[in-house]
Amino acid sequence: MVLALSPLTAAPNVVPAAVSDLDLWDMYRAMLRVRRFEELAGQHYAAGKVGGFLHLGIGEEAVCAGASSVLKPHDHLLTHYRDHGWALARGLEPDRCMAELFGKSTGVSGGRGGSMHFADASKRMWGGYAIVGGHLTLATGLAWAAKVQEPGTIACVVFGEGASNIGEFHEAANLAATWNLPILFLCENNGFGMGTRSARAAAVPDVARRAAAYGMPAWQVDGMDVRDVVAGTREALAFVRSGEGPAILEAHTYRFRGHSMADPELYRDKQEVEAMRSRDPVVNVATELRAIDTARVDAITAEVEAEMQAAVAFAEASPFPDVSTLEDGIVARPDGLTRGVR
Amino acid sequence: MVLALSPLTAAPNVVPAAVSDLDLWDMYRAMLRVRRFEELAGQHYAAGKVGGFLHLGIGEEAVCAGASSVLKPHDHLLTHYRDHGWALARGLEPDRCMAELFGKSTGVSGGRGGSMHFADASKRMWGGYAIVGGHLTLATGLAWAAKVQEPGTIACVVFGEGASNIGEFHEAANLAATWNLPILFLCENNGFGMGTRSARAAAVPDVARRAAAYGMPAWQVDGMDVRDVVAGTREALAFVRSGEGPAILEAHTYRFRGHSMADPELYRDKQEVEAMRSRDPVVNVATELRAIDTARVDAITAEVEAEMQAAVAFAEASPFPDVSTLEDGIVARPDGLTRGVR
Amino acid sequence: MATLAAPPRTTTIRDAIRDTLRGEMQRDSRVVLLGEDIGAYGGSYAVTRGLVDEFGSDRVRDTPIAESAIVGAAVGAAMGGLRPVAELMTTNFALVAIDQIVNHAAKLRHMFGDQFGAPVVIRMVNGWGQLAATHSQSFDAWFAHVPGLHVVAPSTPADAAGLLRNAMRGEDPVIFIEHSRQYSQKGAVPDDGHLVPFGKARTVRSGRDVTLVAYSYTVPMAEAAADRLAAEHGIDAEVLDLRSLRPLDRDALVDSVRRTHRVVCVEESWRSFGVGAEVSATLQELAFDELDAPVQRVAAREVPMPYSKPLEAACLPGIDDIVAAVRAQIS
Amino acid sequence: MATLAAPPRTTTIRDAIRDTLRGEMQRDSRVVLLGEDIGAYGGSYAVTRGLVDEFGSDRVRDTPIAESAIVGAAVGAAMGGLRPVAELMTTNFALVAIDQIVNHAAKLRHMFGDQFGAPVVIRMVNGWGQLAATHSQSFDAWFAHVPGLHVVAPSTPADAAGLLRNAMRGEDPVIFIEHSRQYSQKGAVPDDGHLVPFGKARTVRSGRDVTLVAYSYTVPMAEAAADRLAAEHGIDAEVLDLRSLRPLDRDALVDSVRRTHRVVCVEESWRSFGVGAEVSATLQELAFDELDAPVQRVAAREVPMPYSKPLEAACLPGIDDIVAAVRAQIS
Ligand SMILES: Cc1ncc(C[n+]2csc(CCOP(=O)(O)OP(=O)(O)O)c2C)c(N)n1
Ligand SMILES: Cc1ncc(C[n+]2csc(CCOP(=O)(O)OP(=O)(O)O)c2C)c(N)n1
Ligand SMILES: [Mg+2]
Ligand SMILES: [Mg+2]
Repeated sequence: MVLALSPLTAAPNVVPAAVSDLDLWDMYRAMLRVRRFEELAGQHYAAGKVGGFLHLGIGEEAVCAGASSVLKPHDHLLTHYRDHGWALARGLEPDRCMAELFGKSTGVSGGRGGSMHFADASKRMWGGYAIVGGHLTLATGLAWAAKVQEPGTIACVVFGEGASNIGEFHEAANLAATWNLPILFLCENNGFGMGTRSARAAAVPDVARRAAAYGMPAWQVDGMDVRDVVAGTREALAFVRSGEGPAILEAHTYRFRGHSMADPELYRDKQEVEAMRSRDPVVNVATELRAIDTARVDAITAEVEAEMQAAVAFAEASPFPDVSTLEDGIVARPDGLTRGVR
Repeated sequence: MVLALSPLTAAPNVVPAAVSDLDLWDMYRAMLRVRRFEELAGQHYAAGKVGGFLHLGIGEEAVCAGASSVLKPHDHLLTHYRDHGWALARGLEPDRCMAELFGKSTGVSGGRGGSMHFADASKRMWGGYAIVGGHLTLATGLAWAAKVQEPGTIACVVFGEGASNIGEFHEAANLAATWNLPILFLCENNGFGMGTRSARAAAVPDVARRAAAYGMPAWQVDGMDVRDVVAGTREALAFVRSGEGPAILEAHTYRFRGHSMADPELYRDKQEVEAMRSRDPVVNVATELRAIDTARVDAITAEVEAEMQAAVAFAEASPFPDVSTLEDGIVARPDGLTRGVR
Repeated sequence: MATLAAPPRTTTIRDAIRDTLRGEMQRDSRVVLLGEDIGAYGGSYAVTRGLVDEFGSDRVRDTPIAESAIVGAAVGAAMGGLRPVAELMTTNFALVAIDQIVNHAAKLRHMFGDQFGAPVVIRMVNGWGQLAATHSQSFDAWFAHVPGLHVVAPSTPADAAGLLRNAMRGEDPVIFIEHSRQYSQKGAVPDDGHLVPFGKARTVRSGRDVTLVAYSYTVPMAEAAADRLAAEHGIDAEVLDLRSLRPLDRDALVDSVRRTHRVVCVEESWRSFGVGAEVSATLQELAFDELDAPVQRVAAREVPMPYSKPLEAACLPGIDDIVAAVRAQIS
Repeated sequence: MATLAAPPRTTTIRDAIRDTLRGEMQRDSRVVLLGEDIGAYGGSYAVTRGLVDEFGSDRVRDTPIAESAIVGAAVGAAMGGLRPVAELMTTNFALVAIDQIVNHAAKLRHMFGDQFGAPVVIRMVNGWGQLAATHSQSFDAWFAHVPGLHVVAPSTPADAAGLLRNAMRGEDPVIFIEHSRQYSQKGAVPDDGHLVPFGKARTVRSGRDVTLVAYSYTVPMAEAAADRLAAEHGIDAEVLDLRSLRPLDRDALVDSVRRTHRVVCVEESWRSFGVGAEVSATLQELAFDELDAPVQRVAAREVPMPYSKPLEAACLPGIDDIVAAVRAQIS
């Protein structure tokens, strides 16, 4: 069920989710790729191959898979640190993503970024960012550049509901609305910021309901249902792309794992998580598709498995960055001149 | 006309402004004191006696005079840098306020603060602050302390509509609403942040309309009409004092002078200012009262004049702080121990 | 007549901090804690674990992700009579709150003519561990630049307890710097009244040949380097733990250099415009004729910290670097 | 064959900056300006006055009061292909945007493996004048601590033009520090192509007895002090204008001290952990044996700047202080 909220009053309307043309097989593959990538990442974290902070989005795959299928390749994309799914759905190679997790020189960010900082500028995936809220204003800048230089291109910025409470959200939303920028604020509302339930951190926990403070429309979707995500993204993006200004899309979702690998999960019951597992977006689509063609499900599953195992092998086989390169690429040139100038 | 906005939908209701018990004579005196203090401050700025940034609130006196009359002495008050009126209405001595402007040791802040930083902790006027928005979260802290230690006391924080666009406003409003703090966010909406008209800086220029994003109620009043201000403040404060949570009170007002003494006012027509002068809150009340008792108006006017001239004389006669005290009062003690401990 | 002090307990820095918070909360009902996930979650580094059960969620307050509001609310609450201790999870997030720290907390007392102050403790965690560029920083030298702040950084459980208690009982804002890799370090902690006043360095070990100036996580590094220098090179190094960066114990620095005539300063942030620069400048101002060799700085390479393990290791100062700096100085 | 350069014009720093902005905007349609009140109001210090009429409000954009968004949007726009110049009105307000500067602008290039950078110029104004504690600060040493940033501060119209042009044509974030009390200072400005690459100090005047290290507003102070030293005390002072704090021209510092053997560094911020500390540490690291006296720092008193005129004057470093520091060193 997609709810559309008026820019003036935040009053919701139910919008029919018209996605009859959606290829659910594609969606299954897209979601499964993310799921398996992350499960393997988690295993290799436990094995000491992956370090630092690792934030898995397991349970939330319908959001990145569904929304990304609606974005155009020329659209700008930025996400928070929970970025693996968005990177893969954007078309970043699993090999180079896994290599990034392993800290290898073949990684998407040359091993400099790690899990939280996947980027591929050639695909206009401008990166995952780890200061909560910080990338929201960067997105306004990208949207501004797009508006000036390439009408029709929009910026999509992904963040958690927890990030909507920091000042940066307010400044970004207000700037985008005042300047009428083509930007989709896409909120993955998984109900928690680390261990804090959204209602304990926000007086109005539904981020979509805050859009009216900026005169923006908003759409709310069930983020555990890829059809809903696609339907809502289509509506919201159509609005943004038309040049009428920014919008908020809020997907209610749930993470099955801890906030990061270090999370003791003292703040929620195991039962709550178990209950939510009945809504697993990957499992449920698989079940639905198996009823149509089991062999095809198995084939996709096997292909994805092979692809992800190959990514691990690639990451393992890749070299670490050479320590002599440590100080490369901090600034283009210390004297500030453009590269290549003498 | 007072508009009350619902915390859920921001839908406005007209509330009857029931202030039949208001003593307009008191209000006239209160507003005139502020007006004359500031006019004299401006003159002495031109004469080089007052330095730095001087922000006059001439035209906006109904807001501080009206709202302050509803506050209780035990309530906490913080304001932005346009603080003279609030300080005087709070009961700070004009002598010591003028001395502060002159940078004298007898000033309310010992000459350390100047125009932007009048404070008197004994009167719970916690100061004027000059980083736009910065004091809004301080106010949440004071409200929190009040809630814990002295139920019935509230915090009132005064800011401009321009400040509502900075992140700090969002963080303060959300924290106050989430923690259900007794705080009145009092916005002096004078239509400009420096030279920027509010609609060019905010997608939703009416700050009251943003209260719904925090589940707060809001009241909107005509800030050029002291009756309206009093009526709205009573409504809003009754809500806040009842412990139901924070609220926004937005007073639409206008400043007749430049943003500060340095403002060339390139951004607005002289005619616009002249037209607004017909709504001068001090002149209009004076006219109304003259119809009742001219002699009494004259008497008050003369008393206020004498009081303010005495303030200037006091400021002139006071000594500058001794340079030997420069490093006093930065921290209580360098070793961090409490004062008086040996 | 001497009072009988309770025998010191052995505990970790984490527990020393928690015990001090608990003790002060029991002693003074005005003490409140606030920060992200310090309650139900137990604190990112488990420092506050259990306190919410003991004192309730009114005194141990989870906040929204809004560091500026955390510090601002803490400062305002301090003005209003509470004694807040704010946790910023990591120092990196202090950047979004730094206006509240520098333009508000540090200013109030002086700017308003010493009418009131902001007795607030702002705890923040330095550290690293493949956390990449935005999560591996420290800004110790920045805070130490600002009048109106106290800046302290313990390296032992005893100092963690004593400095924190001093901070919580004081009248002004304190930046209390912890280190994520040091929480489990153990040591003896004196009884509950133990106070460590700010501005006094601690001589960790005495030596004749060179002074290693360190603080926070670099203190155990300096100690290890001193061991190596003694065992492998016959060099007798003194180790000085600054403990407090503002005020800085200039007397202790000068005293030590009068004896050793050589100094190596060890810090974890970028080398230029860091803590070592101030130590170096101070020493040559106050003890120019005592220095037999230039003060050496051992610090991080000037790179946004990379994620990849070998790169990160190359970025950070290590025991080898300290040993090499000392040997370069002495040979 | 030498090309004929246009003869230098005499202009103020304010006009030099405005002319450079205008010239680059004419040359490159990707250049955009943003900031509070830079359009209709004309800029707080009138630097951008008139540009909105010339280039329209799409290229000269007034913003809400939201410095973090100003810097964030500028950085994002730079990623997206524009060439933004952001104005922060005063350095004090950089504190609410410092996370965007340090954790975003400075990090992007390296953190994402050198795929893209943030070619953005962030103009901010230091200064004072009875503006009190929160409006009289500079944080030059802070910015200079951060890898990934260029930090420059001109003291003449020629350098203002040349450094700004270099900044606007470069590929990385530049902190461009102006000074409110220097806008009307006049000087010759070379033609429109004039570039001043970062990292090169400028010898303002040569001397034999002592080097005065300065930058921004302290350069004219140092020049005045050098005049006095020559006239009244027969001391021949060299004046070095750093111009760039990151990168710092360490070679020029060493070169100069090799000739003069004495250094006084003049800066306007608080003394501890400031720019002078780095200058001092650098010199004793790289030219220990050349120093005949400790490097002296002349800086502000460590006080939140008071409003009252005599107190403010006592806080700030002055020409007298420079003269006294030199004389103390030489006697
Ligand atoms: C400014 C800042 N404060 C705190 C943190 C620590 N932190 C990292 S993720 C996170 C929770 C974010 O929650 P949300 O935005 O809902 O995203 P989710 O993790 O649920 O996907 C916190 C508090 C941070 N990275 N940056
Ligand atoms: C963080 C910050 N940014 C910018 C400024 C400069 N400044 C001072 S007052 C002001 C305008 C504020 O407008 P508003 O909040 O509407 O209050 P008004 O002056 O109209 O009363 C600005 C931009 C500042 N002091 N602090
Ligand atoms: Mg979340
Ligand atoms: Mg205004």
